[in-house]
Amino acid sequence: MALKQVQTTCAYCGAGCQIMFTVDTATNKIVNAVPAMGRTNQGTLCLKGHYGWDFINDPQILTKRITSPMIRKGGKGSRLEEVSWDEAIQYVADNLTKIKKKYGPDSIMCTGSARGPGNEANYIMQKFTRACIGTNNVDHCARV
Amino acid sequence: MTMGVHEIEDAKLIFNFGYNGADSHPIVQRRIVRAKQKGATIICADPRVTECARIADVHMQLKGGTNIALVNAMCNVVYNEGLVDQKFIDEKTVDYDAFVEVIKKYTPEYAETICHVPAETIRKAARMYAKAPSAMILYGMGVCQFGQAVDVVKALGSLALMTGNYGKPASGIGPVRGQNNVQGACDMGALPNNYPGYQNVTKPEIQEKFEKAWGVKLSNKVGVPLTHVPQRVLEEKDPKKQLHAYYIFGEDPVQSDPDAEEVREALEKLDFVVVQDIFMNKTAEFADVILPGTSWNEHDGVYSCCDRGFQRIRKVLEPPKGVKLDWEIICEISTAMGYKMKYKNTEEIWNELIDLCPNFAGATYAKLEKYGNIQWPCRSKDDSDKGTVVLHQGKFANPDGKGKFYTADWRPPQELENEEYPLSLSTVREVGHYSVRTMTGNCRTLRNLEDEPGWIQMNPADCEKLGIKHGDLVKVVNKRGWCITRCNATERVAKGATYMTYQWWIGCCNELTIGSNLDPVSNTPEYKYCNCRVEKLDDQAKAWEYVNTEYKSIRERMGIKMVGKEAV
Amino acid sequence: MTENMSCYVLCDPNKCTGCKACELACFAEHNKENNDVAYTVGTVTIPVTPKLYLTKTEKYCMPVQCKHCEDAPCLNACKKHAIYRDENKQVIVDQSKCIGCKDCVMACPFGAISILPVSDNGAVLLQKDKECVKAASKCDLCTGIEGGPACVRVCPNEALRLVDLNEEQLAKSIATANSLYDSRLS
Amino acid sequence: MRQFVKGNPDLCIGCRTCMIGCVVEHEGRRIFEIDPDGYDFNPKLHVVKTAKVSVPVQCKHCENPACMAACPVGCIKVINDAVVIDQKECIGCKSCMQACPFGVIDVISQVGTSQSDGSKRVVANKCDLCVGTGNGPACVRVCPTEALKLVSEEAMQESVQKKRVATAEAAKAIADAMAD
Repeated sequence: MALKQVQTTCAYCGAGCQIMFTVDTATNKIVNAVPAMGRTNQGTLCLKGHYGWDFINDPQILTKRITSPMIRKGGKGSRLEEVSWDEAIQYVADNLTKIKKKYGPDSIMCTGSARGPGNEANYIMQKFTRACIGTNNVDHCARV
Repeated sequence: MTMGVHEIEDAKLIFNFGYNGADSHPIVQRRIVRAKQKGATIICADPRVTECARIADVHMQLKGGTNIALVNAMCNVVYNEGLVDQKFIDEKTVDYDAFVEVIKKYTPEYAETICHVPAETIRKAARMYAKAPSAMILYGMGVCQFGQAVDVVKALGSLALMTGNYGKPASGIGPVRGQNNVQGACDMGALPNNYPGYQNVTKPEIQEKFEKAWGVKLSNKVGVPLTHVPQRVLEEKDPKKQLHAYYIFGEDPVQSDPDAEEVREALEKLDFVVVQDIFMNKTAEFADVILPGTSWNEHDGVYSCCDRGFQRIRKVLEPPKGVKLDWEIICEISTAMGYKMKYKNTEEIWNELIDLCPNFAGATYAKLEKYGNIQWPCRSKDDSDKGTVVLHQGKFANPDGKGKFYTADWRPPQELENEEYPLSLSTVREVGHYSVRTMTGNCRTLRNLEDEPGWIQMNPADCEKLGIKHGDLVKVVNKRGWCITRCNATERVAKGATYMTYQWWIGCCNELTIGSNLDPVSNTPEYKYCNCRVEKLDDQAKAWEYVNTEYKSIRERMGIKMVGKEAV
Repeated sequence: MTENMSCYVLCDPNKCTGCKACELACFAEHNKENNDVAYTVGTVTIPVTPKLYLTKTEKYCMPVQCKHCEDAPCLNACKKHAIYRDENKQVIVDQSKCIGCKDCVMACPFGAISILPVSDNGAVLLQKDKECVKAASKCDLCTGIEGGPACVRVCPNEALRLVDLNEEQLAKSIATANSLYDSRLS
Repeated sequence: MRQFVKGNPDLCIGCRTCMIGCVVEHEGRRIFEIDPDGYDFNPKLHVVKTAKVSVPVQCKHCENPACMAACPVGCIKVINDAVVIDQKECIGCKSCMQACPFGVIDVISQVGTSQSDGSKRVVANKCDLCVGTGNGPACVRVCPTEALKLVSEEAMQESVQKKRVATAEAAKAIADAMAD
């Protein structure tokens, strides 16, 4: 076992608790999670912080981790088919471009995410919406 | 929040309004408990006996949907009994007289008829709040998730203004933001009216700055709020305003948005739906394209916690084969559409954005490493600028530097109880599950602790009337939809009111919630009030069979192979 | 008028010398019949288990014992109903019902209860696993014993006395009335 | 005196981190690896919520345990001064559950066991103070608000002694007042 420790911020609420993960780099699995000393959490965690990490090993309990881009090639209602990243990116780009041309940029809506992705990904999403698509139609699930 | 989470435990008085930290942020509730242990006075306004209400010196158990009447009445007492901080009002605020005109009507006796809180209790709470050397207001979704929400926030702000409770340690007003990075998504401009750093899209000088930075012409038209999407798809007649494509990133509106049926209809009608997520979810079932991103623990970055604190997140594990970093996916699509975006890593993105946002400019990765947590505003890259704990010190962020008084008359919720649907229904939080539960529902012990079909919290007297016992399966129904869940008979809720948490597939309360009554400013739906009826299910065995079969079938749709797995 | 109140033994720490005569007398009095404990130490075959506890501070000492509270926290805390109030309003532990859960020890604000071994027939009682039986032990005012509390009787310095507030209160209130009458004249 | 874990309702926020901590401590970290249906989730303490109180409730480790006295097969034993149920010997007769005045004994079914008729074994379950783990009670360690405390014999005696000294001091004040 090759163990390393990484400190990060808990993703389960706005308290922003610091967690220290121990990882087995050989198997790429989390071994342990313990509270770290953060400004807000002072070495404490709640149940989600202590025990909310085993989803990451895709345990197939509630839903399956998505590990490949998928497209409904046969249109609405057809089966989702796994495709390559190149195909998926091009497919999205083509369709969005088509809709933008036909109905204008304000016919497209994008969301950021108040959950796992982080600030940089949100910045990129709103920049994409505003600079590439050309609309301010970007929002996120702040009101949930 | 205008203050820091760590300051809560040093408060002399905490006025906790519609905020249930014990279930939504246990580690913030910990500070409230510590404050109480250190001698703080606690006032709690909540229709339920929450953990905070339980330890409060005064608990105002108001009827749901009457928030502003209660706040106005407290302001009325403070005004009539001369408990105001006149010097603060004279020097640092505007619009006091207009505000007083509104609150005059809200005597505690009048408010009692609306809120069902005894007038003397309102007086007692108002006096306690006004006389405390410093007082902190914490509020949560119990304030925000109503058709009349922003009014209440402003009224609470006015209560703090009239007593001079700003700009000193352990004072002010704190919206304790729910999700881990809701503050961050707002900070980053994932909002229809703001660029990153709360810079308004309608201001020409701001538009010009971003056009220059991004090298492209930008729109100055405020965009569509998320909660308007179903209406813009299903009902909008003006072709220019109709939505045709929806790129959903790290969200599950079918589960989390009100009136699930309406959301499903909208997704079906849209020409093109992209879902970028880590797990299969109910929204992904309507996607034309699914793009697998990375999970928390698989990427680097920064989150903003509820008190404006930037903190690093770090890659703990290598992501599985086949997925891509979220920002990489978006950059590649953008590039394929002709607007080139390319970055080496999150730090490069971060550096671009903090240079565009004066309030974030000083919070470099190097400083985040060094200090661990930086509360914005942090304007200078110099090591000496460690951020700002308390906002509004000296002057307010308004253009004239003054605090603005405002309140409004009470408006009842849109959909009230009636003969057919005699109970009220409000959505609340489940402590062991996060959001739509695709992550925590896949965690073994958290699933063990609470699982389908969830609970509906009801007063024992209401249960008795219906002949149902704690633990019985019941049907909850109103004109928009229905679901099946378990009865949780508890004296912690008032007669006539019911409460459900929103992450269950079977006990899915968003089949019933109301999507049309949005706050006019924040566009937040009225998750906290609609009507419903609870029905007894005579054949419990059959009902359990329905729950188990349905659970199994949804899990199968979500890609779980049920072979060898026991039914729930 | 105040309810009829229970009595209790109170010590004057100014008189107490810490000789422990009270503890031994208490132990002997309660174990005379079942355990053959006489007044000399040589006859004792079982652990010494008093119902009052000599406590020393830096400056003085005294035995601490039950105040027979009117709203007794120990009685209210006991889930086994092993603590009851007798006909004289004294708070009594029925050791045969006690399971040694320690709730009464925690509840008592005076430290007047300890968990101690229980003996019978000259030997410590044993549980199934050979551990000795332990039970809450506290002052019962020597209820049913002739002559009243043994501790009061044996104290060489007359530091302990049985307090009957019903009588004292009456005497005090009469004295107050008298003094009011006297002061009226002046 | 035996030590025990005591919950403080003034500090408890009802989050039930202690209940998961208890299961993880007793099942071991394999819980995060194995099939989620491959183990039982049987906390040895339970958070009770009434209108006035939220607090975890668990075994007091009585000096003369009523459960032990009631057990007909002698499977409740004192190990390292903790009252512990030997679940391998338990016959699931529920006598201990009935005898316990605190309602802190559960009867649970055990995954991976079977009786002659094929049904799972059902046994008594209660707090064992995490005896044998060497880490002390997990519930105390994981509680985010420090609402659980291990009350040791020393702590208990110290607290009683403090109360006795305070009682003596009060008696001194009474004596002085009466002497005046």
